[in-house]
Amino acid sequence: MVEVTLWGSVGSAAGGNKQVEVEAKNIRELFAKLAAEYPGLEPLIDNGIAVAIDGVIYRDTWSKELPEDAEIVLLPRLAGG
Amino acid sequence: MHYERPGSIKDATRLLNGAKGSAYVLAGGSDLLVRMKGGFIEPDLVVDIKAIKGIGTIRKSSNGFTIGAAVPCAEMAESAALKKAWPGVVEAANLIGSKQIQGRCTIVGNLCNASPAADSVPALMAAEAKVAIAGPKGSRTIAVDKVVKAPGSTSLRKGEIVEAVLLDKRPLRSGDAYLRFIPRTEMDIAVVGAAVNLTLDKEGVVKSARVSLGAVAPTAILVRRAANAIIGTKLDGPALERLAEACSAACKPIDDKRGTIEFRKKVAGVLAGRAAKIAYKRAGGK
Amino acid sequence: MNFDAKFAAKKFNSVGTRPVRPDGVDKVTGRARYGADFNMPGQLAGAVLRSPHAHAKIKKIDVSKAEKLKGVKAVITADDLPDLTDGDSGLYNILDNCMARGRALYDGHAVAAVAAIDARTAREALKRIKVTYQVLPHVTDVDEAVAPGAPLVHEDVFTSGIDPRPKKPSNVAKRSEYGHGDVEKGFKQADFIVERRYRTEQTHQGYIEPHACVASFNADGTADMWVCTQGHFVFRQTCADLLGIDVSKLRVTSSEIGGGFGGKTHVWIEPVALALSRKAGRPVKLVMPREDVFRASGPTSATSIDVRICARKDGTITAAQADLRYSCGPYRDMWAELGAMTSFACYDLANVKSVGHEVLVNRPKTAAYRAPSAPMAAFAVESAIDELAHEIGMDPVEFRIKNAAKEGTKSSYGPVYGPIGIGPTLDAARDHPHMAAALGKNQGRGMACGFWFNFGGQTCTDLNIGLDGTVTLAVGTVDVGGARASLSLVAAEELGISYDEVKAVVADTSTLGYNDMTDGSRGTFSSSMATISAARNAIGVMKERAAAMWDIPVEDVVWEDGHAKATGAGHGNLPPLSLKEIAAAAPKTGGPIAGHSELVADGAGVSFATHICDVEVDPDTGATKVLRYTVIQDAGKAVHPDYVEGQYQGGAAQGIGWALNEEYIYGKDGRLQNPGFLDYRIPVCSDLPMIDTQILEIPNPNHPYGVRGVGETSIVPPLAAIANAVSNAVGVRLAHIPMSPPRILAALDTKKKD
Amino acid sequence: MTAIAVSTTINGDDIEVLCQTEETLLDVLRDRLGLTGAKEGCGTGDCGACSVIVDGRLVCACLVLGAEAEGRRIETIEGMAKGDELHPLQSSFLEHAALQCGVCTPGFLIAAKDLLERNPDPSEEEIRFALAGNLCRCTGYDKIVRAVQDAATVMKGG
Repeated sequence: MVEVTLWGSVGSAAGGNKQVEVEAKNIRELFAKLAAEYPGLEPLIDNGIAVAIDGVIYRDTWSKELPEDAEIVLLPRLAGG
Repeated sequence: MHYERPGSIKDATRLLNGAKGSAYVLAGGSDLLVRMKGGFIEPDLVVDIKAIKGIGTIRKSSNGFTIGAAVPCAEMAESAALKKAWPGVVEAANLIGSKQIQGRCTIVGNLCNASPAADSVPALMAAEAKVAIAGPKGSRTIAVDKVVKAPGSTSLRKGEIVEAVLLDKRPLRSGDAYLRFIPRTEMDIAVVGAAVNLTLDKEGVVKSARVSLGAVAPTAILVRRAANAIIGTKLDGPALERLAEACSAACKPIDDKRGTIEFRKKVAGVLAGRAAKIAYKRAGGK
Repeated sequence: MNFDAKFAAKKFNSVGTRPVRPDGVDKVTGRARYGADFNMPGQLAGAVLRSPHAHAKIKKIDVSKAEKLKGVKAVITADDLPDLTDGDSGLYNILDNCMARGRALYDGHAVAAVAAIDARTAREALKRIKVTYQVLPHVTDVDEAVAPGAPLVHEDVFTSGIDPRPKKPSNVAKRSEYGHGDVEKGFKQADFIVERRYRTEQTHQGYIEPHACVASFNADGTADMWVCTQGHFVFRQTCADLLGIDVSKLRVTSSEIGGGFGGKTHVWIEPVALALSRKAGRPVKLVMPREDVFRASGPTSATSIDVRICARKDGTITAAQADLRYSCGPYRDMWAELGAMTSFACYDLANVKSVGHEVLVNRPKTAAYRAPSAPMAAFAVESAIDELAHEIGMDPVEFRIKNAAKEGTKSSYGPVYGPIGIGPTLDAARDHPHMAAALGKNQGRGMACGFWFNFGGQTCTDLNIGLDGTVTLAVGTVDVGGARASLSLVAAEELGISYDEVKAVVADTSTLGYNDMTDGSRGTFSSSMATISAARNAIGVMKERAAAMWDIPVEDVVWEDGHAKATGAGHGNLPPLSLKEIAAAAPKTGGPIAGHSELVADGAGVSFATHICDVEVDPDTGATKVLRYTVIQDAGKAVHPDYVEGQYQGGAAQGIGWALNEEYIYGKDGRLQNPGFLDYRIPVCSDLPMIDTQILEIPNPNHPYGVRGVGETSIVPPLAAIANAVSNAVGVRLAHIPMSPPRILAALDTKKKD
Repeated sequence: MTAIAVSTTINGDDIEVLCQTEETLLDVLRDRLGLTGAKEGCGTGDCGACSVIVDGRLVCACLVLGAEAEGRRIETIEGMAKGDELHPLQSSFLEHAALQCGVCTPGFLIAAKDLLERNPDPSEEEIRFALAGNLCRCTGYDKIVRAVQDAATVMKGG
C-alpha cells in the first residue's frame, strides 16, 4: 500500500481528493487503479501525468517501482520551452 | 511594377510626371522597401535616382554645403568638413537605423518620408536648412520646414524631386546638436527628438538660436519661445529651465506604442536642455 | 532496457573540454541549411490569409476569385482540414489554431491559405479571397478578461477545478491550487507583511528564424516534410493525427533551427503546408513573414499576480500566498498552473498556497517560452521577498539564505527535494566580488533566484562505428545550441577515443526511433544518457569481437581507454586491441559494429540559479542601463562549458529584454500594434554588458555523469533581479514589467507627488 | 514587362540574373542564385541577418532591390572564406563558441568584417554599437563581442 498525494489539477480531476492510498507496486499499476477509482483521471493519465517519487520526477517510466515508504506525488505533466 | 534608373534629373522628373499610377522615388530605399514589404504601398513605378550625375555627392562651396539626395547618411559622417561645420545635423543623420541602414538611407528620404519622428528633420530645421527641388516646371528652393505638411504628406508636386539639402556656411562661434530619446541604445524610432542650433557673441552669450523638436507633434516643430529663452543668456540654470518649460509646452504629442503624452512632454524639455548645452560647448561657450 | 543511470564520480578526458562544434564550419560559411534554405523540385510558394479582427464570426469565405487567378494551384480553408481529432480537445485546439473554424479568435488567426507558382502570385491570390466577418466583442487584457461582464472568448467554457462546477461560463478556464500548511495561521505569526499586485506583459520568444517548412504530399499517401522545429518526431505525430496520415508514412526532417526557446515546440503552419501540398499535388514551401510570427505564433502569457508574504522579525517566513492569472490566448492550457507550481519553489515554507487561473483572451495561443510561466511568478515573488527583506532590515541575500529550500524540504509544488543547488548558488552570490563592488549615483543593485523543474523523456540514439574506427552518432533530439558538440564529447568519453573521431548528426523521423522534443532543458540531459547507453552497448559488441579475434572467452575482456584488454591467467601477454583494430576487423568478425539505445531518461534534477545585476537609471528620462550582470547556476556537470555559459548568458539577455522593453501592445481594436523587431524591442548588442557566469557542479544523482538540464533556468531570475535593482536605484517599487522608460518616469513622478 | 535582367558581380564572379522588379536583392541571392547564407529574419531591415556588402557599404539585402544590383560589387558570407581558409573572424567565432543556433551568424560576420576593415582596433563599445543592427537571441552577445575582439587582435598580427 502506498500513499499518494494528488496535486493541482490532478486533485480536482479526482473529485477533489488530495490524499489517497493505493495498492500498487509500480507506476503502471498505480495509474490503472487510480483510473478505475476516479474516471476523471483517465484523460489526464492518457495525456501524461508526472509522478514524483521521493522528489525525482518521472514522466514516462511506468515500470518504476514504488517503494512502500516513498513519498509519491502526482503532478500535471509539465510543459517546457 | 516598373523600375527605372534615369541618368538625369530631367528624365527623372519626366518619368514621375508621366506616371499613370503610383510613382515613388528610390534613393536609399530604407523606408520605401519597408512599406512595399508591409503591403502599405504597391508602386506602379519606382524611379531609382542614384544614377543621376552628381546626386550622390556632398559639395562644399563658399556658401556652405550641398548634400545630394542620394548621399547615404554614412557618407555624411565621413565628410570631415561637414561634420566640423554641422555636427548636430551629421549626428542626427547618423542616428537613423543601424550601420546597415546608414549605408543606404538619405536625409532627403528621411525628410520626404514625412514621419513626425524623423531624426534628421529637427536638426535640419534648427540649422535653417533649405532644399533644392527640381520639377517639370523648373527648380525651386524652399525652407526645410515647408516640405512636410502632415504625417506622410509633403508639399512636393507631381513630378517633383528634392535634389539636395542646402546648409549655409557657419558664422563664427556656432554650434548645433541633436539628441533623441529611444528605449534601447540603437535601432528604435525616436520617442522624442530635440535639436538646438546657436551662435554666440564674443562674450559667450547666445546671440541667436533655433530649437526644434521631433516626435512630439504631427510634424517636427520649431519652438521660437524656447529659442528666445536662451538668447541673451549663457545657458544659466533659469534659462535652461525656461527652455525646457517652453519645449514641454510646445509639444502636442500622442499616446502610442512608443511613449505617452506625459513622457514626451517631460523628456522634450530634458533633451532640449541637454542638446543646448552640447551646442553651446561646440560653439566655444564655457 | 537495463541501463544504470546512477551517478558515478570519475575523472573525465573529453567531457568538460571546449572543442569547436561539428556543425560550426557550415554555420560560419553560410552553408548550414535552415527552414527556409531548402527547396524541392516543382515547389510552390504558400501564403496564409489572417484575420484582421480580434474576435469575429466567419460568415463566409469566397475563394473563387483566388482560384481563378493564373498560377494558383490550391486554396484551402478549414474545410480542407477536416476534424479528425475524435474528441481530443487538446488536438482540436491545435487544429483550430492552425486554421480558424467558424470564428477568428485573435488578430492574426489563419482563415485561408494558398499555394501558387511564385510568391507574388500567392500574395495576389490572398487579396482575392473574400471573407465576410461578423465582428464580435473582444477582450485582450488579462485583468479585464476576468472582470464581471467581460466579453466571453468562448460561451461554453466553465471554470474547472472549482467544486461545485460554476453555472455561468467564464474566461477563467481552470483553477489549480498548490501548497501546504495553513497560510492564515502563518500570517498571524508574522511581524512584517508585504502585499502587492504585480503585472507582466506578453513577450515573444523572438527567435531570429521565422517558422518555415517545405511539405510534399505524394499521390500514394506518403509525405515528406522539411521543417525548423524543436521536435520533429512530435511534429510528425501531430501532423499525422491532424491530416489522417499513418505516422510511418510521414517523414519529417528537422532543418538547422534558428532559435526556438519553446516557440518551435508547437505546430503552426506545418499542417497547413501539408494540406496545401495534398490539394495542389506539388511540394509547397511555407515561410511565416516576421509580422505573422509575432501576430500568430507563440507568445508567452501576460500575467497579473497578487502576492502576500510575511515574516517574523528574525527573518523566518511564516506564510506565503500567490494568486496568479495567466493569459492563455483563446485555448485552455496549464500556464497559470506552472506559475503556481514554480512560484515558491526556492523556499522552505511551512505555510504556502498558490492558486493559478488560466485566463482566455483574444490573443494568439500562448506557447512555451523557456522555463514557461516561471519568470513571471519569480518576478512577483522575488520582488516581494526583496521588499520584505528591506522591511525587516535584513540583507536580501541573507534573508533568502535563511529561508532557502534544502535537501528534505517539502517543495511548494508537492515533492520533497533531494540534493539541490539553491543554497550553493546563494552562498556563491554572497561571496561573489560583484556583491561588494561600489555603486555610483542613480545606480542600484538587485538579485533574485529562479527555479525550473527540468525534465527528461523518451530518447533514442544510434552509434555506428565505421571501418576506420571513427564514429557516427545519430541523435533524435534537435540541436538548438551546440548539443552535437556535447554529445560527441560524451561518446568520445565513453568509448575512450578522441572528440575528432566522432561525428554527431540529427537523424530524421524515418531513420531513428521516437524522441521527445528538445524542451524542458532535456536535450543534453536525455540524449547524453542515451549516448552513454549506446556507447556501452557498442563496447559490449566490441568486447565480443575482441574475444573472437583472440579466441578467448568474452568474460576475460575488459574495455579501458579505447582498447579491449585481455585479463586473467593465460592472456596476460596479449597486446590490447584498439577500437580502430577491432573496427577494421569487423567484416570478418560478425559484420558492422553499432550500439543502440532506446530509453526514458527520467530523473532530471531540478535546477536553481541566482542572478545579480547593477543598473543605472536616468532620473530625468527613466532610461535604464544594465551595468553589470552575473549568473550563478548549477549545471550538475557542464559537458561543454562554452555552451553552458552560452545558455546562461542567453537566458539572462532574454530576461533583461523582458524586464525592460519587450511587450505586446494591443490597440483598443484588439489588434497587435508592434508585430516587428522595430517596436518589439529585443536587446541589441549595445544594450548589454558582458554577462559573467559562474557554473556550479552539484552532480545529479540520476545521470551517469551528473548532468542536469541548463537551458531554461537562466531566464527565470532576471525580471526580478532587474526590478529589484531598478527599485533600489530610484527608491520606488516597480511592479509592472516591462519597466519601460515611461513607466519608470511615471513611477518617479508619483513618488515626487507623495 | 516587369522582369528585368541584372548583371552584377557577386564574390568576384560575374553573374547575370533575371528577376522580377519588386524582388529584393535578398530574394535574388536566395531564390534565384541559391546563395542562402544571408537569411531573412524580418524583411524590414531590423535584424541584420541578411547583411551583405554592396560596393563597399554594409547593407541589409532585404532593403535593396535586385534591380539595383546592376553593375555593383556584392560580397556575401559565401565569399568570406578563401577556399579552405576561413577568415580570422570565422575562426574566432568558432573558437569562442560565438554562435548557438547560428542563424544570425552570417550577418554578424559580414557586419564585423565591415567594422574591422574600417576600424582595425575597436573598443568594446565601438564593437557593440557597430553590431547593434544585428540581432542575436541566443548568446546575449557576450561571446560574439569577445570573438570580434580576438579576431581584431589576430588580424593586426597580434
